[in-house]
Amino acid sequence: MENKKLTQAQMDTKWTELGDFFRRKSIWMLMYCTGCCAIELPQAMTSAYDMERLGMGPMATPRQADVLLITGYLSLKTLRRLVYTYEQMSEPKYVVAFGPCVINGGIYHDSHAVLNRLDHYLPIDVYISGCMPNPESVMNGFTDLMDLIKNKTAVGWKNYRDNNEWYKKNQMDALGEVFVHDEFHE
Amino acid sequence: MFSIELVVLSTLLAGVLAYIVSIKLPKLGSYLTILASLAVFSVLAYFGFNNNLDAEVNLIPQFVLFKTSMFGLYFAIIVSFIFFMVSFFNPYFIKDYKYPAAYNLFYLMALAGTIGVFFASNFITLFIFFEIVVWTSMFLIPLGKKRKPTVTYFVFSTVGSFAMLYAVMFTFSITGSFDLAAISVLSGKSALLVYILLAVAGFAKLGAYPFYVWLPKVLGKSPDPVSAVFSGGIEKLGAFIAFMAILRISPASIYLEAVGMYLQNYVIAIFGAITIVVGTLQAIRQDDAKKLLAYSSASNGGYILVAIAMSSSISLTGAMYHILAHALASTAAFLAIAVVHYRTKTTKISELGGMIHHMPLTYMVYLMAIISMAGIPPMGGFISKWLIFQAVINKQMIIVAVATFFGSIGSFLYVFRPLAALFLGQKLPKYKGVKEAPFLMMIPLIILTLGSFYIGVIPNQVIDFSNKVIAEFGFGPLLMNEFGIQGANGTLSAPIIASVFGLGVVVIAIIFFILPKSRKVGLMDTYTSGEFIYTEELLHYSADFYAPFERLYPAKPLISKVYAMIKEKVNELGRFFKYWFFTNKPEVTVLWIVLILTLLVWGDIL
Amino acid sequence: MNPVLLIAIPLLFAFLSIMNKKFARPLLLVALLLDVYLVFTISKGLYSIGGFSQYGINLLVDQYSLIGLMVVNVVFFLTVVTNCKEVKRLSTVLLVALAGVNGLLLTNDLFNLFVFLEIVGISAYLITSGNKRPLATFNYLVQGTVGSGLYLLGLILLYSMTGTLNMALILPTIVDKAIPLSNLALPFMLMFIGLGVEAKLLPFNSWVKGVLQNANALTSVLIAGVFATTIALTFGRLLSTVFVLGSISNIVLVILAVTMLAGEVAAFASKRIREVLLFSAIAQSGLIILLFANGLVIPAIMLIIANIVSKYILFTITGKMVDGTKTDEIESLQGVFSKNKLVGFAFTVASLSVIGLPLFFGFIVKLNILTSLFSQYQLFLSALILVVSLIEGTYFVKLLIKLWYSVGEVKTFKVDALVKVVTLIFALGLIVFGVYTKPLTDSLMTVPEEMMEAIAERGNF
Amino acid sequence: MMNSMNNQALVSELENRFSLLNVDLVSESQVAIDISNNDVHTVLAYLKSLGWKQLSMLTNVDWIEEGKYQLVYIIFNWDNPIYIQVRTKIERENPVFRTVTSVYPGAKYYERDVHEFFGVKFEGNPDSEKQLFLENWDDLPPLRKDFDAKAYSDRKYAKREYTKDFSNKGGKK
Amino acid sequence: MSVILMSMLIGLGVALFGFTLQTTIGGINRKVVGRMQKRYGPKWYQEFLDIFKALSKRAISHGWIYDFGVIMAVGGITATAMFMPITDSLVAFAGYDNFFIFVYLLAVGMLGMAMSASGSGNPLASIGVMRALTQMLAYEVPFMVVVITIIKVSGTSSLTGIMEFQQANGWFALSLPIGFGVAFLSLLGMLGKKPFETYIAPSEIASGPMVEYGGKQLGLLFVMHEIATFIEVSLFVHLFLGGASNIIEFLAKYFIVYTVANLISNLNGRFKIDQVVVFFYKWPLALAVLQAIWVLWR
Repeated sequence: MENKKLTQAQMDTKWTELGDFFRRKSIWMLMYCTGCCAIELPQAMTSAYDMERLGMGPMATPRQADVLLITGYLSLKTLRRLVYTYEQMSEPKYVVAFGPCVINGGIYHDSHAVLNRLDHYLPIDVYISGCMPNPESVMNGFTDLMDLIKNKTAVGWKNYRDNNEWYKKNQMDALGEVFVHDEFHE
Repeated sequence: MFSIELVVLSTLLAGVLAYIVSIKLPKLGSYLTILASLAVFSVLAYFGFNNNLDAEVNLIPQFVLFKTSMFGLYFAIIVSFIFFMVSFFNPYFIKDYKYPAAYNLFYLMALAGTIGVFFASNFITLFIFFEIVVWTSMFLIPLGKKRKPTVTYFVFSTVGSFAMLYAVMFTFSITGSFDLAAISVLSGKSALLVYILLAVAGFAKLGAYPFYVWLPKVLGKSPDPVSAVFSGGIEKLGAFIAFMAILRISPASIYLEAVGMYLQNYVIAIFGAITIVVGTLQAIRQDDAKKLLAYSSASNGGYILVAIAMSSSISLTGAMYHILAHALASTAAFLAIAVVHYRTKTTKISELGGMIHHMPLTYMVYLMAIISMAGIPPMGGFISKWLIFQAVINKQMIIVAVATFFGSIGSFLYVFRPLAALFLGQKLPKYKGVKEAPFLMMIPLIILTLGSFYIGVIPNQVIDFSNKVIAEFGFGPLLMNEFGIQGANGTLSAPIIASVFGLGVVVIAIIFFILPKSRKVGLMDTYTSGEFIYTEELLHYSADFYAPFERLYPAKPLISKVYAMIKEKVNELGRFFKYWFFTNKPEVTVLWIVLILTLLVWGDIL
Repeated sequence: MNPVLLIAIPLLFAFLSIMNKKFARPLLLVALLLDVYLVFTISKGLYSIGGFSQYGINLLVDQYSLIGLMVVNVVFFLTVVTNCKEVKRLSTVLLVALAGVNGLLLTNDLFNLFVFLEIVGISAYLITSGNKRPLATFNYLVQGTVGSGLYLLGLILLYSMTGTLNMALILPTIVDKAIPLSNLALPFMLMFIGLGVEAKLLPFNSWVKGVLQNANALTSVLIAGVFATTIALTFGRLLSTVFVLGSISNIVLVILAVTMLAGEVAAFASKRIREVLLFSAIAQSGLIILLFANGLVIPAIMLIIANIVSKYILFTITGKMVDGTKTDEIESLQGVFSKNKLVGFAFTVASLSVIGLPLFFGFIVKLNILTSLFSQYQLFLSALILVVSLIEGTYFVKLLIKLWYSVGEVKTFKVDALVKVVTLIFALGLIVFGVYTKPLTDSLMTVPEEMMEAIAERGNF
Repeated sequence: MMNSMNNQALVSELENRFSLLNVDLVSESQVAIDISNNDVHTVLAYLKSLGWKQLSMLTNVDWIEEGKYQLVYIIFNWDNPIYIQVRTKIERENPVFRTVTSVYPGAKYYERDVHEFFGVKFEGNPDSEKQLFLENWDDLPPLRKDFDAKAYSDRKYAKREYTKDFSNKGGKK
Repeated sequence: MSVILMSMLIGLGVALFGFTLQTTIGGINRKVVGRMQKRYGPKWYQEFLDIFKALSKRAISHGWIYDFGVIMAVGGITATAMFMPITDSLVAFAGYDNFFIFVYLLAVGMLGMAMSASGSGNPLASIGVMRALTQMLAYEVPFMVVVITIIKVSGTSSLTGIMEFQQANGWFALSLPIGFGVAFLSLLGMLGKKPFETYIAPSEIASGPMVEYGGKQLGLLFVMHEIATFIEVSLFVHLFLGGASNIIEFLAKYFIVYTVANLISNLNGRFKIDQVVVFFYKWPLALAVLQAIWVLWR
């Protein structure tokens, strides 16, 4: 080993690799159930499937959480709150999307209130299929997320950070204004 | 050789000079008060320590006799130091007083009075200077927001001083002398009466249970420097008299072997305990920061009383130490609140918020002050509270112990309320232009903080001084090896605790700064469970801070209703006499004359 | 110089002033000046006029009456000087009053005392008629005459028992004839009540409120200051040298204690400044007579001096204030001192001295009273005095705070320079005497012996 | 009070009092009556005095073929558990109706809701024009039959393009 | 001076030992609770993973007081842990391990966290801090009364002294049963376990003071929580279960006490804050005072 001292970049990668090991083993999900698929999460926590043995547990606030679960259809108003919460989460953060409604609007594709493509507005790392995916598929989704973290491809938050303007533009097109000012939020 | 009489006279002279000067330019007058109090403090400290303060009196015409004692010197140095520290604030507050010249005069006269009290050699001198302090400090109060508290203060202080006068005269009628040692000659019933009366005097001045009602009113409404001087300095007169009453008089009474104390000392301890509990409960619910600190000084007065009542060398050192620590801490806290008042014109906690962003230095001073007040290790308050706990446990006084623990934990609650609601929290837009405290105000704040930090880490010097003081009352010194203080059932080494605390903080700070830097984020960008909130007031929690706890006990203590009723009774009696005896009808007089004569005739005489 | 001039000159000038009204006031001033000069030159001793040693008019001048004369004449002169305008109409009456006052202080004959009492009473009625309250003056007239009538009755009874009217002889004859105390009770009680009306003791002082409530500066100072002091001094002389309060002492003590308490408590409950001051005056006089009744002469005299000085300051300033602002409600007088600080300073010093705070003369007086009371083991009485002065302190502080600090708009009143100077001198006097009272205490030391010595000589002159 | 009165009695009671266009006994605990526009307020006030204190629901049905809106007031009586639907038909083009807040103050928000989703204007209810649920909505009121939600969705929200066509176009194999 | 430095190092070792001990036992307890709910429960080192994961994330900061408060809190708590005796022989500062140091240095930790939580500007944090302080007022006084009895009976307030006393004449748990019960309740309050978990209440105030912490601040506060739990439980062990003469005995007692507390907490709901205050000032305080009077004044 000619230059014993590692360059700064190498040091950083060392840190991130070590970090990834821990981030993979203990993932905290944000208790924010945006849609109907959220009903499947309690089963994943109870004794049959026991999400805790994967190191996963619910956390109350976005600051503390690592993964944001978007469970089910995503209405216009919920997306505004979601973008605000997503930006409050501490890096590196991941998004897991449940069900078809997130992919192409699902059964609500023709509704005036539901968005058809979530990855246009927020970076998604893992999709879990099934209109209300059963707990096994939920657990599979989480293990997929762990693998993604392991081979460092769960980089949704980096994309969001790098091409932020594209995401912001899309959000403005769909929502009009993300931080809404009206009679109830003067 | 510097005579005490010279100190007292020169302070009075400085007062008159300040009056004359500040008729034209008040600011210069207040600078004069700074110089005068500096002079007094430095003279007392310098000459006092190498004890060549002489006490013979040749200028003051009559009655007044001084004597130097370590006991008096200890109090004099503390109080003059507090006056000196607070006087830095005078120039800034002088312009919104109605009579600035009178303020400077009375400020220095109060100082002279307190010095006189501490060095008095007989009771008449003590009473003269005690009364001077009463009426000069009384005239300082109405310069603030309200006039009414002045009368309350006068009534309670005069009750105290008249009780003392009666005791003094009573001892004179028995022993024939006014000397301070005369009261220890008494015995039996008369000793008990003098003991009670002097205790009443101490209670009234210290703000203990039955007579604490004036403290929040006066300290809440009087101008800020005055309330700081009251809580830091003038309250210590009560401690001085309580010391004399409890330690010098030994009335015949039953000895309770369960608590190892005489009955009357135990009663004083119980009153002290009640003061602690009532003071803490009331302080927790106050919305005005100054009233809160007033109740806290009442509760700390309770601590001092409990410590004196136990009268063992540990508890007395604890009392002396607590007087010093409380004086420094509560004056620093009051002055910090004075800075906030000076900048934002209000001390209501519910209206303020986010002061740390405007005045971080004042925040740090207030933080150090409340650490000392709550009795947390690196600061002075911890050692005095530790000593008092050692004594309480040693005497196995359960009820008083419950009250002291409740007080020390409760003090943590009420000192934290202004810190969280007034200094921290959201940065309210209405205080946008508020700046840090001006430089001259910063000096005393920093000195006071360093002072309480110093006595917290290295207690040796203070304990040596208080050992000398206790020796005067005939108590053995507190044992000190070079690190630890030998308590009743354990040793405490302040420097080790402070250094270990420092080490812990340094280790964690290193870890903190190794880890990646965190991203700066504004205060409004917080978790609001998804809701969009744009106004700071909505996100600032400061109004009724301990609401769930306050619901458990009544707002107005019973005792203040009793006093209101007494006042009403006196008024009624007055109206009764005016109605019956001062009418315009002459026949009433004739009726009374006839009545008295018939009484005479009907009597056994004829 | 013979002390009888003190009485003769004012009477002479009174008759002269009746002849031509124009010279009345200058005559008054001259008479006052002469009297003040005379007071400082007369020598002590017993003087009888016209050789009737047993029955005629005889005057006694000793340390006690000297001090009384000095104080009363000086204050009388200053009152007249400071209220020149109002004096114009009353100068003859004032001359007569001056004669009566000097007579009361000097006389050694009981009947003579009654005569001077009547003179002073009549001039007092005339003076109070000035403040346009006819009913109050009438009330004062009725009670005054009833009082002096009772005094006369008591005098006659005493004369029938002892056979002499000479004050110095009464006590020795009582001792010689060993008259039983029980039948002495009635005359002394009657005389006590007679003087009690003038000395404003509780049950007999319903006239005080009417008279002093709307008196201007002159009348209030005269009634509450000069006349009250004279009556107190004569009452004191009687109580210490003549009266033998055997069995009636507890009735007397009760009356005096109740007076003190009632005065203070009534002042506490009243809302107008003049009312506060008059009730406090009643309480003070109650205290003075109480001290005399207990035989404490020196504290009583010191209290009288302190009282007359502070009453002078308080009543003059209040009179000027009420004339200036046309109201005496304390609420509407708020902050009145902020405009004229000097007068305010004098008023504050006077009230602080009345309360008895250190650095002022009142404190030395209170200290003296308490030490002497305690040396007599009067525990309950001193407790009462302390409670009473606590109440007194409260309402004075409440008054001061209101007068210095205003909430609403502030009324102003003009005070001419002379009044300011005089009140200021008196205020400074209070402070100086408060700090350095040696000269005063020395002059008072000899008073009790001299009084007793007059009796011891069995009046042989 | 006439409680525990079954729906037949209630209907007959209403019939002889008001001119009911049509009556529909939906079930044991539900009655529907149709009345003309101008006596809606009197009927509602009368029924309220009878005990139907609660306005459970105010909604609107869009009969696009007839070109009519049908306002439905569903009221409920806690003592006599019968739901009454008071229906009335109003014009579909610029629909306007008087507010019933004088009878049922709770109708304030229902009218606002109906206005937002159907465009019905309610005179006398000052803030019925304000936005309630939809945040800055810029199109036709969405629940009107002639509003094409799919077109709106395609226009506003990005759709996911699929290269292969998975729809089986009318069941062809 | 070298002795002081040596004992400082031992102290740091004790603090580190305390942290690792409590984190492992915490992990084991999560497994035990899992087993209780008929599920596997996380790995035993899950707590370590959580803490290091939190330390590795990139945090946000609301200003200097937000960071300074965290440093002061964790520093204070580690300082307290440095004084804690493990067994009667293994103690960093022999003779200076006074009971009151623990009570008051714990207060420093509480003050640091409270300060930085209020400094974060979130009202939920301030409410959480208010509840934590009120609860401290509730559980502290009965605990202190019981401890007085112990100090008075054993004659010394240093923990090693109390340990020797108990080894000599029987555990206080047996000789002062009422005190033992009251102290256990206060322990639950101190640990913030379920019946008295008013200030971390996730459903009501979104984990109270911890609402604005993420990344390294959150990790450090977890470290603080672990060390504080270590102090409180070992304090309880030393005061009531006769301390330990060797490490194994200490570990066994520590594990039992913590597990029992944890199991109890997993069966309970959550009190409202004024219920907690009323609860502690009714029976526990009365019993503690009665016992004190009975033992001391007899």
